[in-house]
Amino acid sequence: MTEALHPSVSAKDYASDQEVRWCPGCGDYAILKQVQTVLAELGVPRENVVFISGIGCSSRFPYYMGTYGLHGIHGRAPAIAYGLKITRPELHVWIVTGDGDGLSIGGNHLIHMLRRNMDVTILLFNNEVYGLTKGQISPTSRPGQRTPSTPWGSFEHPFNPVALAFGAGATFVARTMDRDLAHMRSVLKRAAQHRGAAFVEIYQNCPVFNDGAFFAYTEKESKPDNALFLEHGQPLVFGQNRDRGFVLEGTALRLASFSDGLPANLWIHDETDRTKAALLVQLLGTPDDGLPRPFGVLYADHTRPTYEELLAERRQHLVQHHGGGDLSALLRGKNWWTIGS
Amino acid sequence: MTEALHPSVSAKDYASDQEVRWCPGCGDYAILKQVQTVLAELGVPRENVVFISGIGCSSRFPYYMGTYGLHGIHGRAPAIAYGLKITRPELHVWIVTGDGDGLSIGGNHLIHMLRRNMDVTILLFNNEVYGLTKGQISPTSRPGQRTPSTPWGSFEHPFNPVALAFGAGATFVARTMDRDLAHMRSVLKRAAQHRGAAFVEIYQNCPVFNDGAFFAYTEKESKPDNALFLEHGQPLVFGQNRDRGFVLEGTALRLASFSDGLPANLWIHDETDRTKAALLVQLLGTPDDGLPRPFGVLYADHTRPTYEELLAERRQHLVQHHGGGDLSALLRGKNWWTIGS
Amino acid sequence: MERHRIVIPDVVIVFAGDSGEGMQLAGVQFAHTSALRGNDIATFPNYPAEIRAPQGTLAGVSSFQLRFGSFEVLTPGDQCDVLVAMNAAALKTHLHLLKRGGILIVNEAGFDRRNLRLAGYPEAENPLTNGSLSDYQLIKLNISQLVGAALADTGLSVREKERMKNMFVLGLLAWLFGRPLETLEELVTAKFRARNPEIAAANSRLLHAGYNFGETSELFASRYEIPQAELAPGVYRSISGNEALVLGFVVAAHKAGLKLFYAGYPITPASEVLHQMSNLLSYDVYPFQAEDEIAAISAAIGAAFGGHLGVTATSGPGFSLMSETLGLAVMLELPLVVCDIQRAGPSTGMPTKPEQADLLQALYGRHGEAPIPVLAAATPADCFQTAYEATRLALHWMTPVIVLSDAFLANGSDLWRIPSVESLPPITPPFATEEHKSNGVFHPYQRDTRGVRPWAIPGTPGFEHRIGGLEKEDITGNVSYDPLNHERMVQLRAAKIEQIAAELPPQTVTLGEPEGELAVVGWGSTYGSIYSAVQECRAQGLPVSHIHLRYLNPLPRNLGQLLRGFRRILVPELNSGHLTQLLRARYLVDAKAYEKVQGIPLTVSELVEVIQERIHHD
Amino acid sequence: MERHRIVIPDVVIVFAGDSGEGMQLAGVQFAHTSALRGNDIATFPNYPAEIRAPQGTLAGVSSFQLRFGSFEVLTPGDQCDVLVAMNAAALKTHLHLLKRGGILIVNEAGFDRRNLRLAGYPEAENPLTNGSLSDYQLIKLNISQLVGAALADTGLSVREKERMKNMFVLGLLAWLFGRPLETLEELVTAKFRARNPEIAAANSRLLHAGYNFGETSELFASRYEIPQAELAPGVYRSISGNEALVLGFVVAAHKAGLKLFYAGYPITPASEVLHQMSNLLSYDVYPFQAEDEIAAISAAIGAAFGGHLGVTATSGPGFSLMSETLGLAVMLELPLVVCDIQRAGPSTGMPTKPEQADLLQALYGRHGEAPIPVLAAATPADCFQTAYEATRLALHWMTPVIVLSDAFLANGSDLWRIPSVESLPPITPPFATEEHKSNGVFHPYQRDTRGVRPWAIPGTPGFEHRIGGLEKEDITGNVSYDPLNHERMVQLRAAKIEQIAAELPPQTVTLGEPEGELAVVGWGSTYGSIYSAVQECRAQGLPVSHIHLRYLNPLPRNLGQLLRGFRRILVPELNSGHLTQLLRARYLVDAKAYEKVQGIPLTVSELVEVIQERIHHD
Repeated sequence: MTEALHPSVSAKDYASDQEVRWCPGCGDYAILKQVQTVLAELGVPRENVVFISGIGCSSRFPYYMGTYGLHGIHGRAPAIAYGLKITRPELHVWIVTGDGDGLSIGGNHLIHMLRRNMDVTILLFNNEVYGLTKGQISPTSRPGQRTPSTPWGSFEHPFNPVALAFGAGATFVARTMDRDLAHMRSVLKRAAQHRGAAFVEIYQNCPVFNDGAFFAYTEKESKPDNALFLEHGQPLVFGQNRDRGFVLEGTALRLASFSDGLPANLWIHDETDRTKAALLVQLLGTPDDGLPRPFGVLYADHTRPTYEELLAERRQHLVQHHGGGDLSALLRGKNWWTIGS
Repeated sequence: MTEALHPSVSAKDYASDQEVRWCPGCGDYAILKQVQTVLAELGVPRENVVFISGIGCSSRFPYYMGTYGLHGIHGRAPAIAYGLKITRPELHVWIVTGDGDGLSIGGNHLIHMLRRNMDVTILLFNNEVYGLTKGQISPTSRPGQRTPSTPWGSFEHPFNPVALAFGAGATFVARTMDRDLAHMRSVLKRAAQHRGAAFVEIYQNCPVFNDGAFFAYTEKESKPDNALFLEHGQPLVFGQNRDRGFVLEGTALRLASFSDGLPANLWIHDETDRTKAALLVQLLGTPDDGLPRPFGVLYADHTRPTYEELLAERRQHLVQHHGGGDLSALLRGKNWWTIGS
Repeated sequence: MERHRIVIPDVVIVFAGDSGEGMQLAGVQFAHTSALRGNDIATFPNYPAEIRAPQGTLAGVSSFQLRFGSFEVLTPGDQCDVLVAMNAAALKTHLHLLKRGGILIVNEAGFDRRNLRLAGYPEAENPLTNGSLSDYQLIKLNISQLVGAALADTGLSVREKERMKNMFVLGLLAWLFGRPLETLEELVTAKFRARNPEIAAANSRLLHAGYNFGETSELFASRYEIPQAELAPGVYRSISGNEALVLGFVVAAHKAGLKLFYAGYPITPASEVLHQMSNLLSYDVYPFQAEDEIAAISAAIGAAFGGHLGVTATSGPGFSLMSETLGLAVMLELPLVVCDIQRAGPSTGMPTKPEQADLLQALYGRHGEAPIPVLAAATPADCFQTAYEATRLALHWMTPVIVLSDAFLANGSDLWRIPSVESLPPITPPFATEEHKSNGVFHPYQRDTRGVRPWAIPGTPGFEHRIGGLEKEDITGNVSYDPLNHERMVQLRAAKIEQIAAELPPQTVTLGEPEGELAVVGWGSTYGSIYSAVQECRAQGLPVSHIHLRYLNPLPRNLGQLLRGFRRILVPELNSGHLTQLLRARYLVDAKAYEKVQGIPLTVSELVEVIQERIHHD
Repeated sequence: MERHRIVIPDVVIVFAGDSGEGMQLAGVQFAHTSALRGNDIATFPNYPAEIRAPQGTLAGVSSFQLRFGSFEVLTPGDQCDVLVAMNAAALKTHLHLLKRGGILIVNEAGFDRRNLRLAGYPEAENPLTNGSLSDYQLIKLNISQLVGAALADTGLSVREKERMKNMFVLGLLAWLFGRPLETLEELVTAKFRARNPEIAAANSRLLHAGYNFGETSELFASRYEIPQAELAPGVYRSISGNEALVLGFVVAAHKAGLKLFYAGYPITPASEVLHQMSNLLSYDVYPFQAEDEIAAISAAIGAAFGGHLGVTATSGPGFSLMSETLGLAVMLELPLVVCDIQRAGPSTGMPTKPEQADLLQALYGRHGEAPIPVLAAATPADCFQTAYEATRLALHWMTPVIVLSDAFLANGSDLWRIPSVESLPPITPPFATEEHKSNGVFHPYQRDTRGVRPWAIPGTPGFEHRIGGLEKEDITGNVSYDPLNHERMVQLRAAKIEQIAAELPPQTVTLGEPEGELAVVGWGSTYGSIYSAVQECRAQGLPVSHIHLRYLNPLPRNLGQLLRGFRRILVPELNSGHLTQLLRARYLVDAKAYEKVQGIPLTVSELVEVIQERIHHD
């Protein structure tokens, strides 16, 4: 996903002429802006970009992009992307989905897309609630959440989207948030550049039905103690004074505080380390348990080829060894004969 | 899932009168026998047992059980189980599925069932191929596998079913094989006794379309070097001479050989340890890479309540605080009035 | 000042404003008050698909249409007598509904330059001042200002006050139409009293302010009175279609002695059914929010296999997803009810708008021969009866049943005379007993004389059996590929559904003579419009009758005969002629459709015109 | 010994044996040989749903029916002249197919006590010895023994030899019907030569052994000769319906200059289409095995959005799953083709058996008004033409198209005169050009005079646009909830599909006069049976014509007029009267169905009887 830079393009060049119709204060606005910015930074010609979505608030995204776009049906965005990406591997395909669209009705296509590793960028706007249908629980809603479908407080165990993606065999797993524009931009850019299916969970505030769900991680006061920002090659340190981090004792992942200098066995983030990633995706700290929640690129496998590459390889091999398609021979098959004149 | 023992029952009491119609040599026969044996050992009255399946060779399973059974449609067995289990929590519900039924078309219901943790036992017969439709690849087929739908050799990256289940938030994750009857029996029994959704991947040989797919793990000569049998509280040791095992160095999982005695930092299996499980489910050794593949109970969370328990709790709480349902009051609602006589 | 009081039989009011301005709340409370006052009512809410469309835009307008009267009110009305327009966009989108000479109450504050621009009025053009509204009784109020003044001494923020404008309007209308302010006050404050007494008090104060404003200002020359309707004695409430569906299922399950398992997936306009069900845990309701509609109907089948009542409700897209699983239910012959709250399609279409274009899908939208009974509700309150009857058929005949409703019924409401639970017909599922065994063996497909198979429930010793989607041998239920057995099973399944008609009452004429010149045949939510139009035409002396169908499959056994008694048959439908096609195919009668596919209901006046035309232009 | 040679016009042979005994292979090779010999052919394979049903059981029998003749062979035959029964179960399940006086070749080794018990014959009862087969020319051979003897000096195992019994039978039949042994030998050995020369040699030896056995034994009094059929000059092959579908799509994509994207999910009897497509990587085919049918059709839409041809094929259950996504395709107005290879339903039904009970679903199985063209193939070879025409319509009209085939066409095969690619009609998709812009702006729903919208492809600068499942504004394609716009769009979509009929040739009478006493109207795979039956009845002097429909939607523009020219209309269908209902509703003609829902094809003789009855019993 690299392309010659168009020096003159700006974020605005990626906007459509349609009025944006999310609720005032919706986190989606910030994401829209950062996606447009990233595209401009990468300089991808807008005619080569396609946004595909399902149904839900986030899935209105394509209408606001001045690129090609397909607002599909509920849960099927990755499935639509299959056919587009296989026949048009040169296009930049983005899939925009939410926790309902992508993890409830569309969970299966999502995990299969990740397994197959087509070269697409998947943005999962997670607001832990159904917005468009007015506030029911989603597969990421928290126990106790009161909604019209759970007036007594939900008791369903939620998915951890990054753990699910990793378990499905994703080659790129990241988490970011609507309220940290710089972080979001950098993660989105990494995702767009990843060769393969890049999965990005974006914490997105729904001011109408689930306001403040992520404030522990996004607001100035609480963010430093609850959000652990990962950087490749850097130690896993967080806290107001950056004085807490993780050390490993055997497989026991232990939280350590330190006042003078970093301990030697401190965990250094290596986004390509599958074993570390297996633990990181499971780390889902909350203000209650005193553990932080990781943000950034949790895992990136730069080695696995994409579906399209492998298909092209097979095709090339076959053409080389058996020749291109002779249509007449194909129609005749193995046993044919001629009658008359 | 415990029940008074019926001293007189035997495996045969759980068989139906229908002729079993799998191919000669199919691994399904062994699984059928062990399931019947486990039910007899547990002494569950057969009228309280329900087998639900989807479509595929394995999904014929219910017909051969003398219990209640529902042979559903493709991929939907867990979804059918939802309604049965919620309204009849006292029943013993088993879901029988395959790698096509359970991971391809039915992947979404499977992960949601695991997330919700209803008290069901899920048997996923994995033969890494579609049987009933004559041999196409499945989501667990290996790269290079030649089938009618991949005559040039598959290039799809397969799911690792236990990793997917763990990533989805399963409370019980296990793997066993059709050719080790004692192991299979013990794992099935543990699964049946688990309070919550128990996921068991069973390696099952398809003699017609994928013969020998698992022989490295199941046959006498190769099994000791390739299969790592897990036992709670026991070290992770394998090999013909039981002289290989895993040690941990930081997060680096290192394979170690040892001639005299077990090293101190040897990994001791603790099926309740989430961190260890996160690594174990990812361990998918092959004869090629020299790493073993784990069998047995990889993970068991005995603490998370089931969906049914939590629902019952909510219901009880509501009835206690607001009284049982007064139908007339419900019909009248908040604003009603009387006209006339 | 005592104003002149004019007695009128009914009135139609439309509240229109921005999504955040409480138009739905105002409408609902005014409707309630009117019903409690003894009028019959009908309502029609209309809101955007977006949760919060941008303020002031055409897309952001939310409206509520209310009609109340001193006779049986069957529709919310074609046009309105009073239009409340809180901003320019509301005026622009709803002015066409206001009758010539009708009362137009506008909030001047909603017509500033920004609002006018967002509503798409030309620059420097203000409808309030350019004379374009001279056909109406224009009442211009700066409601924002009036509200601000009334609440000047409270600590409420401007934003909070802005959101209460609706209360001032309600008070004003209560004065205008002689509604008891106490009732309104009680209803409104009950909503807020516990949570926020300050807001409750402010609301109350604004109601009075509005009322007093009507009393003291000289904006209106007269007040109006709508006498009480003559209603049969009984206990009444107002109810929406979705609420009525839920109650129908709850009562039916209770009468059958079963748990009610409800599985749903959020979809407009069916979500409310899930919400209502979720509130009824203590009524032996087992609600379940599934991961998709396929899981929802599958779960309902699972509950049915377990011996309980399985119900699901959805709308078009979800109904399409259920196609395969409905076929399984046909094969299993298990009881369940699937509600399709139709909306405008195809595909995602217009999610909040009503349409009747799923009928042929309900009848034929499955592979193979898979007949399923189909019932349609006629009014919001009738959804209760339809749900109850659908459940009764499902349990009595061991079959899935489809209930068709639509967005108009689902969100609209009317008056409901609450039946006593005892008066409803009994429901007795055909549970398997020892008598169903032959030589000690239970056969799940051993049918009774009606063709119904017994329901054997897991947990019952001696009745263990397996069923599935493969064709099954007659009687034993074992898998069978025998050609003649297959044909026999296809026929048995079809005959069972056809047989239902034999036990149902014959079709009657809803209004008018049982034979003659023109029959107007309808189904579903068009009931009120068609009935009213036929009534009007008959009053004009036109030879026309109304036949309304509840049962779309099987069709009533005497329907063909009945239709052949009319020279012409007109079938108004909110689709491209689904029922028309069915009647033509079945009875070879030259039924002609009147098709309207606009995502809005039929109006009485357009129907009257069509009827006149069909009768006169022969 | 030179035997008497009898010349006959055609012969029907059924090979029946256990699933593992190579009956399909034997049948296919014999059919090939006969076709190469200059006969017309038709075949009908019939096998169990289980992969390897238990040996010797009734459920495990696999059979292959082959007919070849010196005239145009339209069906595989109602009954057979020769039945080869390799074991007792094969005899029991297929004896009803054998004509009285027909040749019955049995393998005595397959009638031992175990085989008889498994086939369900009463204890100590052997049909070969109890005289029950006296109506037939019974040829008892211990084929196992004969094969063992012929291969005595090879190193092959008993099991290997057992699996080659079919070759001995083939050799024997080659002698009996004068088939060239060399051709057969060439075909058979080509299959094994490379992989296993030893097996190839043994096969070859058994062919000769069987042939010589016929020559030297005195089992048969005569040999038979079936003269060559008079076939139009051209290049021929035999082809199955699924193979022909694949070739049709490949050629159509080639003619349109597009990649062919094929997405499929394994399902009987459509899987073969996925297999065939997967073999064509080097023909610009992009095969994709999706995780389910919803993903398959969605992926096809994705490919269509990308500017290529999207195709998927499935059967009933998968087709039901596609309902919602088909509606999206209607809304998007993108070209794709969906094939439903119908099988016996409902639900899982009988997966390997043919039926025509998905027609109404194809027409109406979507929520909302979502019209889609529907075409049906008449014969295996005709699947090529149907696939090509469906693709042409999809690309020409920017619409999804449904192709109906069934298990009978999919697995059966007949002779195909291979068309030259050049002779096929051109396919020119309406790609967007600068001319489609208004004032420099591209509008995706700006239709041409036919009502077709332009196809703008990602990657094209200046044509960026967004489309989706919400109702869209006419011309711009922007989201719109406007009532009249919605109605207009519903009408535009419907009119476009109806318009197709105007460009298609009018419906002709397939056989017989264009008006008269009785029209037999059919569609799909019943073509051969109906044609043959009408032919036979006409030979008897009965006033009957045959009308066969390829286009089910839109119906041919002159069809109503054509049908009204007949006094009676008979519609034989493998369902409960789908087309019948359609014709009645559309044209108000009293079409009567002949329904057969047994999972097996229509026979010519039953149709002849029905036609006679309809004409005589008035």
